[in-house]
Amino acid sequence: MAVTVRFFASLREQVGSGDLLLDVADTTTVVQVWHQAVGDKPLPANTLMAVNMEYAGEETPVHDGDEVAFFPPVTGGSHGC
Amino acid sequence: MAVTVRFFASLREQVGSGDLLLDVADTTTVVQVWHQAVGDKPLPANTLMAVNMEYAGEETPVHDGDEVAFFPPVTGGSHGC
Amino acid sequence: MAVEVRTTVFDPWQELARFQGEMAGNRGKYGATCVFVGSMRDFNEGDTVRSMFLEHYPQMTEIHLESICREAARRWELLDTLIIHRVGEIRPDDSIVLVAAWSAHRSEAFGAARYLIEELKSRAPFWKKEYLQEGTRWVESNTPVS
Amino acid sequence: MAVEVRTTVFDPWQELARFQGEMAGNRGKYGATCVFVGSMRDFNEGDTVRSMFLEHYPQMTEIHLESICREAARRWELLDTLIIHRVGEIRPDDSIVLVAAWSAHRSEAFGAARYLIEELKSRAPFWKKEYLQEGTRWVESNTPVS
Repeated sequence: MAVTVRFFASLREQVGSGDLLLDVADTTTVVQVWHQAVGDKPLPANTLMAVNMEYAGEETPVHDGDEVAFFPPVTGGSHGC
Repeated sequence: MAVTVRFFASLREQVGSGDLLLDVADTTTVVQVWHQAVGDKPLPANTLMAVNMEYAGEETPVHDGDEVAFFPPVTGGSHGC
Repeated sequence: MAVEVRTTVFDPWQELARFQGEMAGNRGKYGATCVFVGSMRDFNEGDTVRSMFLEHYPQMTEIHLESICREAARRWELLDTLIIHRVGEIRPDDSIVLVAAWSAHRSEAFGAARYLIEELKSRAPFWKKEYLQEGTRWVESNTPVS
Repeated sequence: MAVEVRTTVFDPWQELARFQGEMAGNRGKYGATCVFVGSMRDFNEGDTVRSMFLEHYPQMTEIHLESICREAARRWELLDTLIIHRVGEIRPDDSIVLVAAWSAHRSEAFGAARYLIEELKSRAPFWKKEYLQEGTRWVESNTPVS
């Protein structure tokens, strides 16, 4: 089955890739998508994950057509605010 | 000595007077000013008092030229706010 | 730091734009602005309120509001504060009070703005008289601090 | 309830005037408005910041901000909420984020506005890259909730 994988911010720069389309096995979890996308590199501590734009965990199952995203801790608002 | 006495809001309506100038004895307190201004009527519960625009108590001493004010609890801002 | 008592309608957002436009020295410094605006509702305690008269104690009002601002600046790390309060005849939907606090940090701005409005409501010499469908009444008690 | 992501400079006070002007049904009802504006400081962690790039996750941002607003409306008695957040290139003194809550009561408006900004900062998918005098850096950690 096919999933879209997206990386944002510093994680995109570390991984060296923005969006990619992956063909994965039928029973796949978020962390398995990570490894299939970037290889042996472990998932950095504090990485946030989303499936179809909802926060997810490493073990969240992934389905055909899903969008799986990996990104660092968020920093919205202003510095002081 | 002379003091100015001021009443505000519902208290002014109850007392039936806004500002008045009183001649009082040399050692006079806020509550004595009240009685000299309005007679036997007791100071209503919750009445706020100020001497020269600073909050004061019943026993605060009053000096020549002072402005003594009596008013009900304050209600600034909007209702809900 | 500014404290203003107004006898006519004011637009809180225009006032903020104006005041902030004059804060030249703090541009790029504040990061966090917290504003509270209290406006007139057209009902109170189950009754329709047509209009309201807001009496105050001229001069004591300004003295007291300035002391509230100074106390806020002692308790929180602030770059500036603004209080505007209407007096006189007020109609539903009019802005009655504006308090604003500028800081480098949001917790300071929120804390100070909340403090300014709570202190203003509990201690500043303002009194409201409501004009109802039938007759008038003084607003005797204030909303509790909560 | 509105959530807006902006790619160009916005004036928070004009936005509030516009949004409130369109809240016709709630005129005379709200009594209490609490607003928080976060703007760009020209320094951070001891360094002068020339400009900043705010990246976000398009669509997820809006979905997430809307869910924060719905949650606020469940927790507090609100008449309306507004969130505007800048993305893209941002310069010192620009407004970055505006949150606002309208209620009949001040404690509800303050509570909701504080909740909106805290949730936004801790969970909404935005990331900041700073352009310093020398080089760039991602802002890695957020200010703690306090």
